[in-house]
Amino acid sequence: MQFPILTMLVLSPVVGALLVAVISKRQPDLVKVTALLSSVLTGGLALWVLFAFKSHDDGFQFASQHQWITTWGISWHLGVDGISIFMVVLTGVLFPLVIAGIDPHHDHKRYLSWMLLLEAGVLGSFVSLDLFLFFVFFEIVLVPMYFLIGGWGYDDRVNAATKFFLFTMVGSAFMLVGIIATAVIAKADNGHVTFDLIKIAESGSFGAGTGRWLFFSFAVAFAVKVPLFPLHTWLPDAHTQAPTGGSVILAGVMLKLGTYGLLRFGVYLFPEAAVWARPLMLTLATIGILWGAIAATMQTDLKRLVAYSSVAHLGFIVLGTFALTSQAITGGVLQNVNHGISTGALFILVGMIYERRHTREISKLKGLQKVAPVFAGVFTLVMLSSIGVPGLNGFVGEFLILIGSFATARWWVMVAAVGVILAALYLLWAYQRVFHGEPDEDNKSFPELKWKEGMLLLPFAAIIVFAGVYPKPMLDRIQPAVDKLLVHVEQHSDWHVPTVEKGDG
Amino acid sequence: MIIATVAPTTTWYLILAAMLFSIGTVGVLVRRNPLVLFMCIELMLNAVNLTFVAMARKLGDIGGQTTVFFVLVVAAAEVVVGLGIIVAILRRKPNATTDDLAELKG
Amino acid sequence: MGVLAADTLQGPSVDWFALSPIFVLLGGAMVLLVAAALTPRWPKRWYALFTAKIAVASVVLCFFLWHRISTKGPSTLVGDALHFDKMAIWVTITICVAVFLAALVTDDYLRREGLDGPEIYALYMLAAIGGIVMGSANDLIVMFLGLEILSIALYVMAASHRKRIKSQEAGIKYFVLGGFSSAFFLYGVALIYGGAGSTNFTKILLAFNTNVPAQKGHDALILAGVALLIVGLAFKVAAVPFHFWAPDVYEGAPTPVTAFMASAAKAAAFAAMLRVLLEALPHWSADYRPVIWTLGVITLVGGSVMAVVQTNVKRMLAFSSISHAGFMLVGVEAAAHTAGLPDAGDGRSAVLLYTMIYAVLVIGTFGVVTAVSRTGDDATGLAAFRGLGRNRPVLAMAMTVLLLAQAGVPLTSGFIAKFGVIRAAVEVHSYAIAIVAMIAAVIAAYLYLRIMISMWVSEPESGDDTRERVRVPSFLAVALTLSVGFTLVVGIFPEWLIRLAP
Amino acid sequence: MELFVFVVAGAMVLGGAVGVILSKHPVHAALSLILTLFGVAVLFVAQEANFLAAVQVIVYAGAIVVLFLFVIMLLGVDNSENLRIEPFKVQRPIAAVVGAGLFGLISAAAIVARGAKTGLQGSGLEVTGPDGSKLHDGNIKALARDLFSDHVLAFELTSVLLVIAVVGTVLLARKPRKGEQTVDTGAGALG
Amino acid sequence: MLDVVWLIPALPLAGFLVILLFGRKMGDPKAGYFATAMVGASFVVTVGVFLDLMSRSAEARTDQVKTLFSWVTVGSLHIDLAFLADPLSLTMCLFVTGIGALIHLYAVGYMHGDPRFSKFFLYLNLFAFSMLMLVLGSNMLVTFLGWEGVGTCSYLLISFWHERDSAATAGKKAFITNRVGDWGFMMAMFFAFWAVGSLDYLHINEAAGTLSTTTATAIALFAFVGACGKSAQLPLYLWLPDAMEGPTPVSALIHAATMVTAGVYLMCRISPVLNVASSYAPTVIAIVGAATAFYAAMVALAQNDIKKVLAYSTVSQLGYMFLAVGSGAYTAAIFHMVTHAFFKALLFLGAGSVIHGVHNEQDMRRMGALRKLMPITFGTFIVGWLAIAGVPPFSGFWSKDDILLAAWDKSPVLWAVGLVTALLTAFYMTRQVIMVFYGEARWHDAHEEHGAHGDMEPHESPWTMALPLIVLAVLAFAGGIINLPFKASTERLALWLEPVVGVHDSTTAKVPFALIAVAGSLIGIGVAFAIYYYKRIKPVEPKILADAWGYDRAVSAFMGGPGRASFDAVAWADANIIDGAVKGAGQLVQESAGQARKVQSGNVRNYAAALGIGVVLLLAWFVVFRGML
Repeated sequence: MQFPILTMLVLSPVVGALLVAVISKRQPDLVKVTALLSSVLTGGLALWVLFAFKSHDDGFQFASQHQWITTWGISWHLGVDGISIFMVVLTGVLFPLVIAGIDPHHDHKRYLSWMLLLEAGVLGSFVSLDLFLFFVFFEIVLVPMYFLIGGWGYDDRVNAATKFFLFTMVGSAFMLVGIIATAVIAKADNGHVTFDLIKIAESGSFGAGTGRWLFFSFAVAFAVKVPLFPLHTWLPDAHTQAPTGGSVILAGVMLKLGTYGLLRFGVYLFPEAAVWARPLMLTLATIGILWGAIAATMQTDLKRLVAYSSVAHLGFIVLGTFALTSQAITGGVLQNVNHGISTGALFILVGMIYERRHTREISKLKGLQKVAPVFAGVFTLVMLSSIGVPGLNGFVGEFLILIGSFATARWWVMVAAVGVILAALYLLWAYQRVFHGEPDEDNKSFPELKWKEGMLLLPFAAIIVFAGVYPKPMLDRIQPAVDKLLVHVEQHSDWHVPTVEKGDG
Repeated sequence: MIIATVAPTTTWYLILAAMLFSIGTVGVLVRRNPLVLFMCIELMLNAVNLTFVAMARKLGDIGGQTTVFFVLVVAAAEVVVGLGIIVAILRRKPNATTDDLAELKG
Repeated sequence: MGVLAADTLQGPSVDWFALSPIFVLLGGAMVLLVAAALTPRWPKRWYALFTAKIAVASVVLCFFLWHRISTKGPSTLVGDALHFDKMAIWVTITICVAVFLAALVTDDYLRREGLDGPEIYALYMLAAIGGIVMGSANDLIVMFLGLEILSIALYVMAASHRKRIKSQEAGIKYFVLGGFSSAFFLYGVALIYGGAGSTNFTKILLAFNTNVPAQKGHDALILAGVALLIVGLAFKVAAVPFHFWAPDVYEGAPTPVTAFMASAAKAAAFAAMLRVLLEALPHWSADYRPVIWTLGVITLVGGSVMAVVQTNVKRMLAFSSISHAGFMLVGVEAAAHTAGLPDAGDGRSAVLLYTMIYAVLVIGTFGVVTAVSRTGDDATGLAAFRGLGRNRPVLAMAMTVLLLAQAGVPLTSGFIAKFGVIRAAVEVHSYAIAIVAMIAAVIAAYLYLRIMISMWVSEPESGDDTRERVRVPSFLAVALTLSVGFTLVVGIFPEWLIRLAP
Repeated sequence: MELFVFVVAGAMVLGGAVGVILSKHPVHAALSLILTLFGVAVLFVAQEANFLAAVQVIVYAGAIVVLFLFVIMLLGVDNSENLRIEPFKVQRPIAAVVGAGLFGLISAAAIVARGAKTGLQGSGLEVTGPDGSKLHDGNIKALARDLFSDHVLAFELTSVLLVIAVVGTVLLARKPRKGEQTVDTGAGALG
Repeated sequence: MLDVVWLIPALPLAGFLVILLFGRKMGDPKAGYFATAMVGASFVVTVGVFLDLMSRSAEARTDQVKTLFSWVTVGSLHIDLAFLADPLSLTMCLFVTGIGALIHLYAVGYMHGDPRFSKFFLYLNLFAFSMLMLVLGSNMLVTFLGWEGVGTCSYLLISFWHERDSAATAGKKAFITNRVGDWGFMMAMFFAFWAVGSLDYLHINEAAGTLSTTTATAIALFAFVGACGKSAQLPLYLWLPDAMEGPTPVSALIHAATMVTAGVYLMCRISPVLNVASSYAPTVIAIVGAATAFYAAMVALAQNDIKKVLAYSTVSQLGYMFLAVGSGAYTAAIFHMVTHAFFKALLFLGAGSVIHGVHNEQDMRRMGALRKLMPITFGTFIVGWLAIAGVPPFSGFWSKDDILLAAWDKSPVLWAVGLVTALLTAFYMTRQVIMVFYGEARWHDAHEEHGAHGDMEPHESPWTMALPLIVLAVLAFAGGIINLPFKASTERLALWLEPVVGVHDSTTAKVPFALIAVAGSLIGIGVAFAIYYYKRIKPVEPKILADAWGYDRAVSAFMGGPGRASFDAVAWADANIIDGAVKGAGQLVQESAGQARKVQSGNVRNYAAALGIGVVLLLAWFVVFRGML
């Protein structure tokens, strides 16, 4: 039997969390080392999966399927393909960095336990190939994140955490009903109830009306998670109040559950409905891009600003997803990773500013570049990546999304691309207010980037540059799965992915 | 003579029982003395008993009458326990009405 | 008119073994009462231990009975008065588990409160008999008696904390409203008896299988009876608008009793509801289904919404219990779609699964509340939970798991329960109520979050450190361990339980 | 003849019932209750339930109402209740609506369904002699037969009920031991 | 040599990386010399590649694509990181690396003593790399990489002295305004990919003939929007005058010689597409170019900041180039781009030398009479002046003449505008020369005002600054020889570029127009002398010109007023309407719960009443609705 690497991947953080929970509070170092080892092990497994992953293979790899709740047609079915592989890797990489590099300041034991459980949940979501299993993981991640925000966040953390939890749960409420309905209705095609994603998607033939309703129920949940305009207002609160580690994970991987879900469950399961819902989703995505950017511009809290920027960035990903062309979707999948890296790094940097100055108010910060040039340099790099300057990672995804979407969603693209201008506006303006100018009394003693902090940021910077210069290895692995998905969409709907005619005559 | 010719049918009894039951219900809603309140519940149970007996006759089935036995026992047990609770309360709060027992609310 | 011969009476045959769980409980109660009356005060914990053992014995017997039903098929007992089927055994097990856990939770509580004695334990066992009878009844009169046994025992227990006037207030409120509603139930029985000619489910079904009232309105008495039966049962399960007693009684009653009430009584009442609606009255399912639907919706919404503004944890959990009742009603509604059909659908087993899971869950939750309420059983405000995460992390963690389960978070039994009923509802295309249920679950989640916040996040306030320290006595610890363990095991490996659910 | 009995007994029943809910004094209410119970007993007789009529009088009038009166005397809660005052304005209108509604709806059901038949055959209200003759204790025998055959389980269950009643009263009536403080501060110090 | 074309951008990139890692260790001035050496080496390689290409036949010069690796490849979209070495790109490379190296050298002197000396060269090398990527890119995306890269470097360098708020603001403004243009560039790319299926210039230009007119027009005009941003044309020129906040070598390199010409380069690069576009497309470009040229020249008349004059002059000259592009005279545009690079870099460096000499004073009203004190600067500046004024035989004359000729072919009106602009150019440059180098020394007062200490006498710059001035002066003087219009064989640039941009046939007689142009220039110079030197005429410098017609202020006012208000409105709506709805839902639950709570009064009779109502409702449903109706 094949080594169940994905199962190991999901379970190793769980084991780590349990170990951490069991170790005595009086041995804080042991706690930390255990947590770190567990997350590094997980990260190692994730990288192993990446290296063993066969590029140009469009199917699910490392698939493993075990009986779970047979009575209800539910199985423990895991697998990765090009769409999920990099999310798995990103998760595997981000967590050790966050665990090693960001200090929660108190109750390390509990913090680390939650962190590891969160990792398991997120990984589980990305590798699940069973609707029920996916829902389990999708929903379970709320709990650790809730406690991380509630327990280690800032002043208004309780409200923010509650809002986060409930808001997301409302979405899930629809999805759960949708999932069950999908399985039940697909019974007619399968002969028996199954929650297996692939079986349902390949055999399920939903009537147009039914499929649209089901799609809607899924889309609501994912739209909240993404978050898509106008369901985004939990995000700024959650981000602002979350501890740095929480924010990094939230922006880095958790929001991606939404975009990933739209692709994997929305488009794959209900191609006809996805095509039908295109105008709506594209419009919301486009509004989100502009709305998020404009709202970001006017924020006075640096972290809130970054949070709103996520709304805008994820709008691009949704735009790409529903443009339904190879480039756009591939770009969207890639952008999931890129956004995770750059926004994650931005949150780390903002967290460092808060550590030093105990404020995130832009108006209270000034002239940091003069006193901390290296810090400012790193910030600049990350910022440029977030703005989408070519040569850095943020650009490739955004470009692919836009160029891919242009063929099928021209007018939306023309408007959405304005978001690129606005991205420069809000980030540069904030940068100017925070880093430029002559530092005032409070900011004069702003400490320079520390060695350890630098080590934390180094991997981010490396990925930012590498993925910007040479994204090909990633694209090669993503694209086959995306193309397969598109073929699936074409087979199950009247969608036709436009091919470029040489010269439009 | 009307009296001689018209025999009350089961329906009459049912309506009488319904009326008794309703009066009992109204009593529960308007009386504040817990003892009287219990009495009203007894009225309701009696209405049920009347219904059972009327039905038993109509159906020619002894089961309805048997049931009345059980209702009697239940009523007795209820009254015993109920009075026990009332005694316990009234010992601590003499002359309390049901309106006075409203500490648990919201 | 039937004429009976006056020969010697031939009583119905009694399958003693099939009734053994009831007899064990009854015998246990009698032994406890008599022995305790005749002997000096028993050593600490013996009463609880005895009760727990009785409950376990009952459960063990149930396993044998289950096996018997699996091999020989279901039957009825004592002159068609009781069902002997898997559902009956399931309910018996659920209630005995509730007795077992409640006894463990009660043990230290009674000593803490200076109320120690055998009576409460005896009442648990006797009430359990009532619950079991309700769940296995094949006759409305038997069901009514079961209901009364359970209810009267609960009235007494609710009022049993002699030192708390709140407890007595709870007792009298429960009693008055309970008496009121059982009068309605009984009236319903009478009307159905009048309309159908019998109180026996089998016969009722038979009566209308052969002679369906053809003329419009001829079944009016039965319909009125159904209405009143539903009132009685809805009262027992605390469905809106028959729920008003629940928060007051849950708050006032001694906490372990509340736990028992929320678990055993709810399980019994739902089992009874399923029996009545599905086995006796399937012909009227089109009539009562909209009612169950409406009750379900307003119960879900009402329970969740009203919980939001509470500050007393026991009250919160009371409203949450109302909301859970709404969920179970969703399952009942689903079951009603297939009432009387050969393919019974999943509604019934979903509800039964829910009752079992919820019973364990809620006793665990109230078990924690018992510990936190401290001497006097009055520290049940949210504030009493402040700092629990710091001072008693394991207890707080247990409470967290239980609350998450109540909220329906995956990998806990609560999720499986909710999934089951929602699935059943979706299978019969009751999408609207399924969505309402899920939204209500979100609203209800808010209150669980509030408790968790209190435990983990809220800073202790001045005076908090002078509070009595929360103790977790060993029996309570065992109960909580079992409860949390069950919650997680079923949450992660639910297959076996789902398979068992009849 | 039956009509006459019905009217008189019905008047007793209803008069007593109205008396229960309208008497200011609980003792008067209890006495009115006795009137109702007697009326019901009479109606039982009219409905061929002779034995039940006797039991009704003995158990209800003889035991239950006496118990009520006993408690009233014991606790001295015999102060009259001012029925003119109703603290909740909507309570009485609701009571009226509920009462009228209940009555109206159930009566309507009874009237509409008056012609309905059931497919079941009753077992008869009286046991006849071997020759089909009417026995003087036919009704009692029939009751007994039913009680110990079809309803034997229910009958046994009543014993459980009575045990509970006994245990319950023991538990409730037990006085707090010396030195025990009652916790009445409903404020809930930590609530 | 062609195979090592990748070395051209790689060398500055290597310089960037080395300085990034070791810059602080190298310090002042080693880092500067190192950076200069890298760009210089790049120049050498460029020359090598250039000679290699020269040696090939004309047909073989246009398709030399050297691929490094596949960059962004998804489905039908193949984008390689590849370089296109053709006459156009190499022409650009030559002057980018050549002038770049000179300016690097100059900066070693200019930036001496700055605390962030090495960082300056870090950015400068990065800029050189980006600019070369822009120029050499074989497809629009690589160009875009460079395009954004130079924009970023421009941002970093303008706000190099970021402690100064104005510098920081100017940097931000440059970046954001450029981004507006980038939007156009992206749209052009998208259209191109959509229509052609490729972003490679070779493919696009090859397929140009098959494009529909609409598509071609869209590509051309969107690209022009991008060009407007980068090359500071109306209405996006706003950022360039502000960009003078950066150190002067930056102004010379980025905002005069190289980066700002990228727009012109782009338009030439896709000239085949422009050729098949609707006829209004080039007309629009020509009009915008002419308008910008004229408008900026007007504004330059009244500027007192030595660098602002040159900045507006740059805008104006870029307008000239677009006039040429719009007129179809791509060679003329490139020609002027090259000569402009020579003389404008020279002028900026001269201005920098002056600023350096007078201790960071930029106001010309506080200069004067510097010709004796700064002879080299003066001498070279004069060359630059005559070149830009269009006095033969200085380089500017030849290139400007080419453009005017092409403009005449397009439309006499455009020609007239160009001519007037030439006159104005001559005028304001003369004004500048007089104010800086002639007249009385006004810098004494200035220094006294500043409470200066010690010897504040203006001084000549060190050799590192002087040498580039001299080299550039030679180029500015003689640069015209690359494309002399006497006969076909002397039009070397046109011949060289013909395979790429085609040839602009003109039958118009050249000489009369040349004479008119020269006359215009001389009139401008003469009038300026009359006003500023001889003071015969009172100078007319309306405020509105100094204020650039109030355009910048109007835009700022719009941004700060309605623009900001609308942004605020969105933020408000987000917090109050969208989040308000969320909060409202929460409150609704809370409030309805509060209401429901009142029913839960604690009174058992109320409960019974509620129960009773429930009973009646249920009964009514069953009996009335199900039983009777």
